[in-house]
Amino acid sequence: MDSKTQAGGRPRWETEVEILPIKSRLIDFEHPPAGTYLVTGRRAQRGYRFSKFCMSFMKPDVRAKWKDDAEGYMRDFGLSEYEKGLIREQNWIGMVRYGISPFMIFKLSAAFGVGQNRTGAAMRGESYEEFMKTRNVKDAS
Amino acid sequence: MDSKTQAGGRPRWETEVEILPIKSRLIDFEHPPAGTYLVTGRRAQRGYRFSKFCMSFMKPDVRAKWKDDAEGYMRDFGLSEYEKGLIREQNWIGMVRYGISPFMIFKLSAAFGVGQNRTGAAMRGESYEEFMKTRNVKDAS
Amino acid sequence: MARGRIIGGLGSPHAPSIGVAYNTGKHETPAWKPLFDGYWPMQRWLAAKQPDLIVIVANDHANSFFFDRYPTFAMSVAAEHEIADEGWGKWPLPPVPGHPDFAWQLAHSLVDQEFDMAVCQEFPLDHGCLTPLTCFFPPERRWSVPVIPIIVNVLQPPIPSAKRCYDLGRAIRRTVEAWPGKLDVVVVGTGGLSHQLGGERFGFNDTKWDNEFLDLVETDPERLARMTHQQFMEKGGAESVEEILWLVMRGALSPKVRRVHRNYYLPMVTGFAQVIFEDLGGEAGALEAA
Amino acid sequence: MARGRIIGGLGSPHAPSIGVAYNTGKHETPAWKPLFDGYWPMQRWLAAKQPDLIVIVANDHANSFFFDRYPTFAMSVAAEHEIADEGWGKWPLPPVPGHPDFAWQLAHSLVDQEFDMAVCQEFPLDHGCLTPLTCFFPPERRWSVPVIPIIVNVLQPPIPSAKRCYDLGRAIRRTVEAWPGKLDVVVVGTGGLSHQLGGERFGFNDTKWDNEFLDLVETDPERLARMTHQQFMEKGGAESVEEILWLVMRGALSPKVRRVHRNYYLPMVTGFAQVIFEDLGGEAGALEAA
Ligand SMILES: [Fe+3]
Ligand SMILES: [Fe+3]
Repeated sequence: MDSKTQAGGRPRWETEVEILPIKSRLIDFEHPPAGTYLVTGRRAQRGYRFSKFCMSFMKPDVRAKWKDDAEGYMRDFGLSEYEKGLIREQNWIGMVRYGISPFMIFKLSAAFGVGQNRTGAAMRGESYEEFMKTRNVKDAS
Repeated sequence: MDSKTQAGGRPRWETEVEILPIKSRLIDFEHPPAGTYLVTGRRAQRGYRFSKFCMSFMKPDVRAKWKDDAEGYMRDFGLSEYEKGLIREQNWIGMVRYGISPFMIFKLSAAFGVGQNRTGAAMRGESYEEFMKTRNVKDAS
Repeated sequence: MARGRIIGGLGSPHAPSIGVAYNTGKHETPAWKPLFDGYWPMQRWLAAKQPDLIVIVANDHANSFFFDRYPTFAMSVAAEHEIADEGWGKWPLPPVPGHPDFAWQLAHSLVDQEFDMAVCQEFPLDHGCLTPLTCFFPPERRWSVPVIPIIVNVLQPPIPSAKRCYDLGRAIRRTVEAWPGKLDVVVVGTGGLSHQLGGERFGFNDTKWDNEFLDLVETDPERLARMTHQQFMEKGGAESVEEILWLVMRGALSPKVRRVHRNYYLPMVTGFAQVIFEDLGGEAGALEAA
Repeated sequence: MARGRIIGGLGSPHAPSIGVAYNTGKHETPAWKPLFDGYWPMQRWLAAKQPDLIVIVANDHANSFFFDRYPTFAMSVAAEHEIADEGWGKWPLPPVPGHPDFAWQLAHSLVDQEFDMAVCQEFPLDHGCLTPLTCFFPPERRWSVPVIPIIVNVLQPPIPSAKRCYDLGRAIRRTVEAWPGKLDVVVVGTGGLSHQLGGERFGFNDTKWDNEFLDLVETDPERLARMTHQQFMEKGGAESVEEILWLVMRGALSPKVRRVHRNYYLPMVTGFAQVIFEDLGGEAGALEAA
């Protein structure tokens, strides 16, 4: 069991706050704000290929290919099993913790027909309806 | 006759030193070194599409297309008549004055099978043999 | 002799939903009216002032750049800006004119002043610029003013400091004031106030802090310029770091400004604010002589 | 406790012809021998010093970037660098390892120190980096040392000042010295001395100035850092502006250095020079505390 995995073989970043070993006078990487995952350093490195995958959805032919054969597209892109799992489960918070910027995630969730606020509610572990109760106005986002 | 053309309808930059209206503490744009044409400002703007054309020669399929039908490729790229003329005449110094970086020109001259030093000799208005007489060693460049 | 001057600064959100709401005629619906009522004074102000140039400060949203090559500061010197396709078709807008002569001078002046800009000769605009520009002009006045976009990385750290952004604004002012000829310039800072779009803290807002920010950006921007990103994130959520874009605008203005407009609206996940600051003159310091 | 330190700086040309000559076994021909005799001491020095990291400063040659988006400073944080296809097939070299942990720290430290880097997560190397690296290592030692490439715009003005490049070197030194752990770093400045590749002045050289430059970069780099691009161009030809890349290397070194190698050769159109400077210690100034 290496330092990146925990009991059950799941990666630690799924359940623990991952501390990036970066020193900066602008960001205190030892004390990230709760529920916040900056995409930089090792996390950005880990998520790079997945981010590139998300970017590809800006191209109409990729969106068509995705509709046609999602599994085939993921395989051809060379995603890892772990990455494919995140996508199959629409595990948005898992993607955040893995190292994907929300701006990338929204390109992918759109391909599932899931809007930004629904994606965000799921990241919070709430239903969309629960989340919407906490908002001031429903129709302007 | 507008300010950019001279008698005979030729653009002024062909024969006059074009002064770029840029103020900088690093470069005296009013007094460019003789025989030197910095690619920036209006000159860079003018040469942008042509530069993009030169860049395209990095792709093998473009080089193949070029061998096959140079005129067709220039037309499809949307080059102006003036630009096509520079290329047909292999007018390297004309390209420099027009606004093309030597690093771009060498990508194009390579497609004509003309090496860097031959291209440069032509820019100087010399034959390759004349130019080589001024060099220390012939076989290392 | 006429020369360049900064006549004012505008602040605006840049969420794509806003541009879409305006493009699709939803701006009079109850949900959107409180926001768009904040744009009409800006449309009138721009129509009255008739600036010669808008310098608009926005961030990329992984549409113009990808992390293979992510610049800290970028700017466009293009003569014309295409409308970007962000993945769901282009907005129905004509290309946006640039101002290449001033833009190349600005690029040179900024690099001379030790700002390491990425200089862009071809630069389609995404909603970061298009949402504010769309709302600043009724359809028939698009595009009556040329635009120079400046892009600041707020997506992937390392992100430039608030101070660095403020100083970039000051450097822009010096360049405008050194321009030989009439050039009335409006600088636009864009972006939402409190918001967070990723993680369990998605949807975080703080209206009190948002209003404090609006006070400070008007009266004490140097205090904001001393803040760390950590502080911005803690107070306003991870994506509120983009408030540093407003500091570029504020840095370009006179030490004191006349605020002639301010609006705030928080419908859903992002604090939306609009301001108009009129410039009261005063130098940012002469450009070092050539 | 072990910590990072700069152990030395190397200077080398980066003309593609040199890399090709070595790759094709021409390094013993009479035309090339005087140049390659300058590389063998560098190979021995690197083999003896066994650095943990090479930071190599080069410029793009319109292979990695185009003028649609041209950065002033860029750096790679990639774990591995592919060999770029510059339009005539890839050089027969394995991918070059990076040092992502230090590179990300360097990116953060440089942006904290107000260097507005473009940060690159995917960055194939062209001859600007590959020519020196190829000549620094015999085939069997490629690649025994990880590499962080730093790219400086010298192709299309605005170009950063000589001073700015020198200061970038100093900022790199501060970051290395703040690194908690053993990290022996060699910084490489690349590029030709006098040369001009465009215009009627193609082929311009000045051997006397080239040798003066080599004196100054060793003993009085701050004098070079005060030079304008205009002065570089007039003295050494338009493309000699790339001597500012050597100033990044020199800025990373101690105020005084021990020169253990220097070679100069002008076969055709570019002044080729190689140097080894050993660091004599001394701080560039501590990094501001977090
Ligand atoms: Fe934004
Ligand atoms: Fe070079």
